[in-house]
Amino acid sequence: MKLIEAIIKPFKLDEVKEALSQLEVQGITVTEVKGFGRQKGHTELYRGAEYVVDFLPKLKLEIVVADDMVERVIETIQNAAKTGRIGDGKIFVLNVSDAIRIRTGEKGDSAL
Amino acid sequence: MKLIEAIIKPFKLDEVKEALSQLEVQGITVTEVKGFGRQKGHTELYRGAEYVVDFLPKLKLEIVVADDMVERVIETIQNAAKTGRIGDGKIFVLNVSDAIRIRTGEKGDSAL
Amino acid sequence: MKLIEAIIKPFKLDEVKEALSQLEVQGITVTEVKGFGRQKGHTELYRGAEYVVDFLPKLKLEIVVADDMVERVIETIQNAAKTGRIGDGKIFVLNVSDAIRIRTGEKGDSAL
Amino acid sequence: MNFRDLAKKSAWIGAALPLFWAADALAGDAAPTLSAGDTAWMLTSSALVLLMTLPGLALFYGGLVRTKNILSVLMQCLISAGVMGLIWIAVGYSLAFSGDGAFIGNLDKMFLNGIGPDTLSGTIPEFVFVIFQGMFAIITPALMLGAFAERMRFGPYVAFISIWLIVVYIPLAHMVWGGGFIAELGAIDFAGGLVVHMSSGFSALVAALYLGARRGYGRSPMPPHSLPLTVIGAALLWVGWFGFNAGSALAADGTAGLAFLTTQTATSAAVVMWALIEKIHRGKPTVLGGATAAVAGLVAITPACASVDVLGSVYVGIGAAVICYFFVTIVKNKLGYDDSLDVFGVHGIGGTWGALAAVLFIAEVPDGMTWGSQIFAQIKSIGITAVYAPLASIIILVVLRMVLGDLRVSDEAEYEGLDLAEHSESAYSTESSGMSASHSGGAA
Amino acid sequence: MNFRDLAKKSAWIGAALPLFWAADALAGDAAPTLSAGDTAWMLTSSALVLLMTLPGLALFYGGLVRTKNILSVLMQCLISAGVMGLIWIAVGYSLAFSGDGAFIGNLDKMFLNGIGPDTLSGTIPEFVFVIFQGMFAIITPALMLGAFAERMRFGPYVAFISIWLIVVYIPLAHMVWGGGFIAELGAIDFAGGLVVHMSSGFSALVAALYLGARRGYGRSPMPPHSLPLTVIGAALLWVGWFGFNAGSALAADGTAGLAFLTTQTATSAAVVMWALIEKIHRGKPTVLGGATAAVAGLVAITPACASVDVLGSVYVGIGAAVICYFFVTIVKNKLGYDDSLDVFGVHGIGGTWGALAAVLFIAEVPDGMTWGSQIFAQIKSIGITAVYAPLASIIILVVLRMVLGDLRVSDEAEYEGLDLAEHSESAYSTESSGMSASHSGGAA
Amino acid sequence: MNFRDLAKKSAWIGAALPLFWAADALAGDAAPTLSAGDTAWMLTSSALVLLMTLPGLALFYGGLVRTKNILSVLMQCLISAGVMGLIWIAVGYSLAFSGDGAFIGNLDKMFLNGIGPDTLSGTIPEFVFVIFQGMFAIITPALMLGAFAERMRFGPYVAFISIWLIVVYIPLAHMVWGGGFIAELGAIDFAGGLVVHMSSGFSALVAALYLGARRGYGRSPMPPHSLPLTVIGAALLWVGWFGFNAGSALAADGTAGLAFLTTQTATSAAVVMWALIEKIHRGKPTVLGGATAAVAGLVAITPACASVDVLGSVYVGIGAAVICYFFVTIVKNKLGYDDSLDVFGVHGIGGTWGALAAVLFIAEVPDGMTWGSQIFAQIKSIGITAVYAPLASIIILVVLRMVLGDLRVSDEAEYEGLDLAEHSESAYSTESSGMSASHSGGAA
Ligand SMILES: Nc1ncnc2c1ncn2[C@@H]1O[C@H](COP(=O)(O)OP(=O)(O)O)[C@@H](O)[C@H]1O
Ligand SMILES: Nc1ncnc2c1ncn2[C@@H]1O[C@H](COP(=O)(O)OP(=O)(O)O)[C@@H](O)[C@H]1O
Ligand SMILES: Nc1ncnc2c1ncn2[C@@H]1O[C@H](COP(=O)(O)OP(=O)(O)O)[C@@H](O)[C@H]1O
Repeated sequence: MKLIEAIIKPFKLDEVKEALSQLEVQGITVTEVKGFGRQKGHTELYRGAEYVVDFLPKLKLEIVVADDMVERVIETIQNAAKTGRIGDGKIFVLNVSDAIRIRTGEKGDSAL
Repeated sequence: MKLIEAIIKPFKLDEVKEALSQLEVQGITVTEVKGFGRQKGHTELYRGAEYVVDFLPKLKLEIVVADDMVERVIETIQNAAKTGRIGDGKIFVLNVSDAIRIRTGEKGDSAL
Repeated sequence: MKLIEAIIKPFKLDEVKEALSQLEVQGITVTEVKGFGRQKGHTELYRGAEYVVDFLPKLKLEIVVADDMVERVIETIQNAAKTGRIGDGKIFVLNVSDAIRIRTGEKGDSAL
Repeated sequence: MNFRDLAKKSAWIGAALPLFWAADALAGDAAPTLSAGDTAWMLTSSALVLLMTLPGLALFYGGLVRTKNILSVLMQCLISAGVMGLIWIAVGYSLAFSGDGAFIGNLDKMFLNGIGPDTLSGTIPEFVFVIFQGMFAIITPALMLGAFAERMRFGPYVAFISIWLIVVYIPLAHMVWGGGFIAELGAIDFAGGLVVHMSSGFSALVAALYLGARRGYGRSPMPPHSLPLTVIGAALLWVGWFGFNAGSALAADGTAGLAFLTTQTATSAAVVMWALIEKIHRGKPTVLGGATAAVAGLVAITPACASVDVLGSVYVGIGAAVICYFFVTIVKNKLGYDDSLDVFGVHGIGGTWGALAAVLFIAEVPDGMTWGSQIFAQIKSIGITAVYAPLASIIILVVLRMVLGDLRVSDEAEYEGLDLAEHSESAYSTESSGMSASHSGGAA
Repeated sequence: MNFRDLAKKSAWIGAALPLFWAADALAGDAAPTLSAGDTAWMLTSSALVLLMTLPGLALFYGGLVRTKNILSVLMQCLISAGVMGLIWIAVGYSLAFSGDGAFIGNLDKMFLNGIGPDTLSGTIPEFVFVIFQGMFAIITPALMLGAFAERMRFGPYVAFISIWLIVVYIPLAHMVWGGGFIAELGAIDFAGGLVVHMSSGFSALVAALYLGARRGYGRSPMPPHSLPLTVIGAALLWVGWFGFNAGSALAADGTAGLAFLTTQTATSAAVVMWALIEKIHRGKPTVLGGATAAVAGLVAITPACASVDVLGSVYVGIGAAVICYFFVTIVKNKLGYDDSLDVFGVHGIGGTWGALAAVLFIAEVPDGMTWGSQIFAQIKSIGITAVYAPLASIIILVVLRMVLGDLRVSDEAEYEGLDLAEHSESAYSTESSGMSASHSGGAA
Repeated sequence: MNFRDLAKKSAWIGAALPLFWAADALAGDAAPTLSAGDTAWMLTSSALVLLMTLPGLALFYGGLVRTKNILSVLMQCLISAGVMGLIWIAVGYSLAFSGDGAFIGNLDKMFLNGIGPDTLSGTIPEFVFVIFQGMFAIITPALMLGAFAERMRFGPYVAFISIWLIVVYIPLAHMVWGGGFIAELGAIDFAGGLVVHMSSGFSALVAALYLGARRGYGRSPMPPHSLPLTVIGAALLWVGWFGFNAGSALAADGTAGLAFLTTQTATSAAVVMWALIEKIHRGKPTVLGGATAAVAGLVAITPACASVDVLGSVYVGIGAAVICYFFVTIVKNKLGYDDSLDVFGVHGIGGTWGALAAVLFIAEVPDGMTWGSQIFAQIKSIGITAVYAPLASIIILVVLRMVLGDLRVSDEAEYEGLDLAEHSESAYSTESSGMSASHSGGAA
């Protein structure tokens, strides 16, 4: 099992979710985050004081899938989230040693 | 050391925290997230337009514990967070290769 | 590649970001979280009812770096985020098996 | 209309200025003519009293509930302005202010029959009097919603306040202000301690008890989701209340000036006193305390604002802070009932205190009364209100329960929140709300 | 000024009270003197009409847009109060209310030339009349911004509303209220169904069409980011509208009382009716529906508030709910245009309905008119407005497009949000905003 | 009371309309009688001035601070309405408006001794004059809190504004409006450029300096946590200010009309000018700029609103934008002091400019004065205020420091936020707040 953590541009959420649904991904957990990266931020003005804002709003998607799904999920996210412009985000893959469904106590792949 | 990531229904936070305290878990980090899964969403209305909301508010708990605690923590969360209805959430277990306490620089299990 | 997850006091964000920039860390993802730990909470009053608030506002930083950077990044965060008072936070290190840059499809260290 | 006794009793000095035209008119003297000045003030006052409900009360209550229930509170206020507004012109005004019955008026002025732009009520157009009183009929039932907030179904709520207006509010308004039975007793209730605050406060209590506590009440905290909204609401209630109290003089004169001034000073005193109590009792004064104190002070001075002098008004405010603080922090917790937003503790208790204080600190006892007889009149009218309003309310609720089924939302709906369950809306939405345009609904 | 015909037509009863001084004055009788009562009400009304724009309309619209665009809405309202305020005193008032032209006035009163503190307009200082009308000139152009919200550049917006004020609003105000051509037709438009709501609603529609839909419209949901703000806005619009409508009597008299009352009852009726429709059509009444209904009811009663009686006003409100609901939920979705916040559906359509209803339910046909001829006058004036306003607007927009370039923000700016792109600000900021003080800007 | 000189000097035309009764009264002619129209306007104005503080100023300032401090700002406004309200009726009114002293009045009217509902002050009940002036006494000290926001302890704040009211505000009010020394100089200060804005602005500056800058000031950004709240606040200030300025005519007449009109036009001009400056200087007009400009324009026109004509008011507004922009963006950053919300830059500087501009652009020099002598009177009175207010303030602060200890919260409290540290409350709470009901507090 892997945890796929994808950081994407917020307005891409719908498309990514749509694409993943077709893969029969059963669950996604989404967090509002702020991202700092190569994409340059902007300047804000408050009564003549100028602030540089380096952190931009992003969404972080966490998806735990069985190992055999990993490649397809990554590819799908990449296609759906891509605009080709800087700041499109990253996908990180982490190993998950166990998963449990709280409702039933099921473990492993069947908990997803 | 393991990172236990639990996605639960928001109103269960208090109970879970209570139960974990009795296990002498020393720390919890909580994030407000939106979850998409088997639990079906609802419909919202805005001036006659109907939207389907698939993402439901959930809380994500992150708890890093020594290996020997893992089983007990999982069990405790599962018991406390369970309502038996769909959408109760998941628990994922990830491996943590190191932990550092910022204040003291302690490392490993003693940093928790 | 490692995922460094640092939980810090919110007002330290600027300093940590500054310090990491000098290390040429290319990206950071920040989440507003609530933390429960040794640092004691406070009491709130609402029309004479007293509530104990155990969860305190923290920021969670996620930084994925190549293995050779890990030590320096940890050290830098620790120095910048440290106040010496309880509640300064933790740093957890997790293994990342892969990274992909959505915009280009680059993989591995070059995706960071 | 029989304002005569009211006029004699409510004014600070023997020769009641504000309503003396009424006496004149009854005595067959020169008919009063339109006063543009009085009309200007009464138009303004009417707008101010609506401001109290929308957005004043809506925000005051809306900030205090949890995020998932704020819209239900706003909607309950909005619909009160809708439904009560219609009932008032259909039958309400007539039943309250037309006819000489001891308990209720008649239907001669249904749909404002016989009233035109040039019909006067005293020195103002009767239309203006109708709408000023109509704004009272809008806010009073809405005051109650705080007691059963976060759990009552919308439909039954609408039914409840509609029937309550007719069965509880209108008779009381007639008895006190329309020349009925309580007016005959000689009780002083200048702007509505009995009619507005006691009636709604005591009724709200029985409704809260009948509906039962919110799930988790007493175990899980239910802190206000937005104190800034609550403070905006309290501030707009404060501003609007000048229309409520000083507007009740029905003229722009010295009585209005007195009522305006005492309203301000009582509220100031309540805010200061509450902060002091909190400082002593809890170590720190709170903002929610300040906002609550302001409302408690305003409630308490309502019946008393034209019968006490400025020093008296300060005592009224101090008393309101002490008594209401004691109720909402000690008594409620002791008794354990779930009056969600303290409607009983603030309006019921504060209104009772105000009705008493109107005479306790009276500046000048009206002709034909002694201080003792006046106090006695107050106690009698307080007793009548404190019995009649809750009794009638519980009967309405029981009947509604039989006709409409559960008055309360299901447990799931309560957990999910009334905004979604009853109105299919969320108060706040962000880009991660994860909505998608549905097929049936189309674009928007 | 030629208020005579207006007066005759707008009052509920034959002998028009509110403006009879105008007739007197023209007839050469005793000059009217200052009425402090009328002046008090008109000062208050002027403040209330500003309250409608700031913060009323700003919040009503601001809550409905997405988080990233709320400041752009607030700024567009603020700047209207700035620029329109200046144009009004420079030339606007004079062009609208000085001179006898059929279509437009003259420049005799540029910069209020010749008016001093003791110049009267009827029974009030002319300064007060100037500012009361000026507040109308501030809100009317701002009403339009809802139609093209979330996509228009700030500079072109300012240019558009400035020219629109002079080319569309002022001629219409002159024609209807300044004694011009539509007044001669005998059309009834007491507080501005034609001049304010139809003119802005129809113009807004063409602007929305000309600018095109928001990116993603119809595919991605664009739910309101804060319904509580929208409800506060609607509530303050409601309260302020009493100044708008009852203030249009220009006196504190029976006509003002009538206008105040009908404004309230029509709005109550619209709120109740809309909730019923939603209940039947969708299963649940919504808060956004309630707020929209309130505005629709207020719009519809605006032209009619002094010509119908209280029962008539209820019909006006019910009709507004039915017709506007149908437009904003069915027709708009069918046709697929992106009138972001339903300016056309509420103001354009609601204003048209109101202008018709002002005579459909008229209490008393003015002297010299029959019901039929009066209806015919309404239809003609509706037709003129419905053609003139959008036609002039599209010409202005096309010319501006040629002179100023794209009226719309870039796609990137639209995605990023107008707050950042056009104003370099974010509405809400938290500790994780990750700002750093820049070198150039220094501290703050 | 000696309004005579004031009247002569503040009115636009020689024969001062608004207060001519005062002259009459002094001349021994027929005693003035109650004017319901004037009273109606003054009651309304009093409510409007409270609206400026609650919720106007509270929100304007509250939106500008960081999330963790908003409640402390709201509470500081609430408590001002409480404590100042009480001090005003106890001794304030009497010291300001009773007696002929050059610097301060007497205590004859302590607790409004001797005033009843039928006591008149000119054409309005004296009670109404008392409360109208009382609302000024509530807002003026609260204006200062913006300068030391986010760091002052609550207790010392209350002590400071209480003493400040008596030592600074009341003497100035007496000197300028109560017939004292500055009135004798002949200075024009119609609605309070000296008494209200300079006094608070200059005092606020020394308080900010004495307390020191916020931790991290100049290094960490401290952006407004909610600009929408700030805009609501600015909008309500704007609306309420009509009561402040036009209400200062103490009548519903031509002077009130003039003051209302110039208030609007100066503010419009300031908003437009500020946006232009920002566009040129920074490339984009901001919403915070718009809101700040509105307040700056309102401040500047306050002393001048009845002495300039409409064109003059436009210059006043333009000047306010230019000068205040320069102060809050350039001078403050250069000098590096931490006047958190720019009380000095807006009220201190804007008030000074307004007091000068009242004569620079004067429409008609009062009898017995030349333009030069009038300018000289202004400069003298500006100088007196600019020296007296800050001097007295610093003495009060030093003494308080000795008596009460640190006036500032601890570093930990400043970091944690004043809401928690001083009031044990959080402004906003969500389900992940992680509260639990404590044993001691019980349910709620
Ligand atoms: N090394 C990293 N660790 C964690 N998050 C990162 C890292 N690099 C980038 N991110 C996240 O990805 C987002 C996009 O990265 P950025 O460098 O701006 O553009 P791109 O993905 O096109 O290279 C950032 O805003 C940040 O949230
Ligand atoms: N594969 C997954 N990866 C990440 N998060 C998941 C996954 N499956 C479920 N979740 C999270 O768990 C929540 C509950 O899952 P759901 O399928 O609705 O019910 P249940 O847990 O009862 O099976 C979801 O809302 C989502 O946040
Ligand atoms: N075992 C843990 N797992 C996850 N998060 C933790 C853990 N322990 C602490 N934290 C996080 O770190 C924060 C600081 O921890 P705390 O115990 O208060 O102080 P310190 O870091 O000084 O020991 C907590 O608020 C919590 O967010």
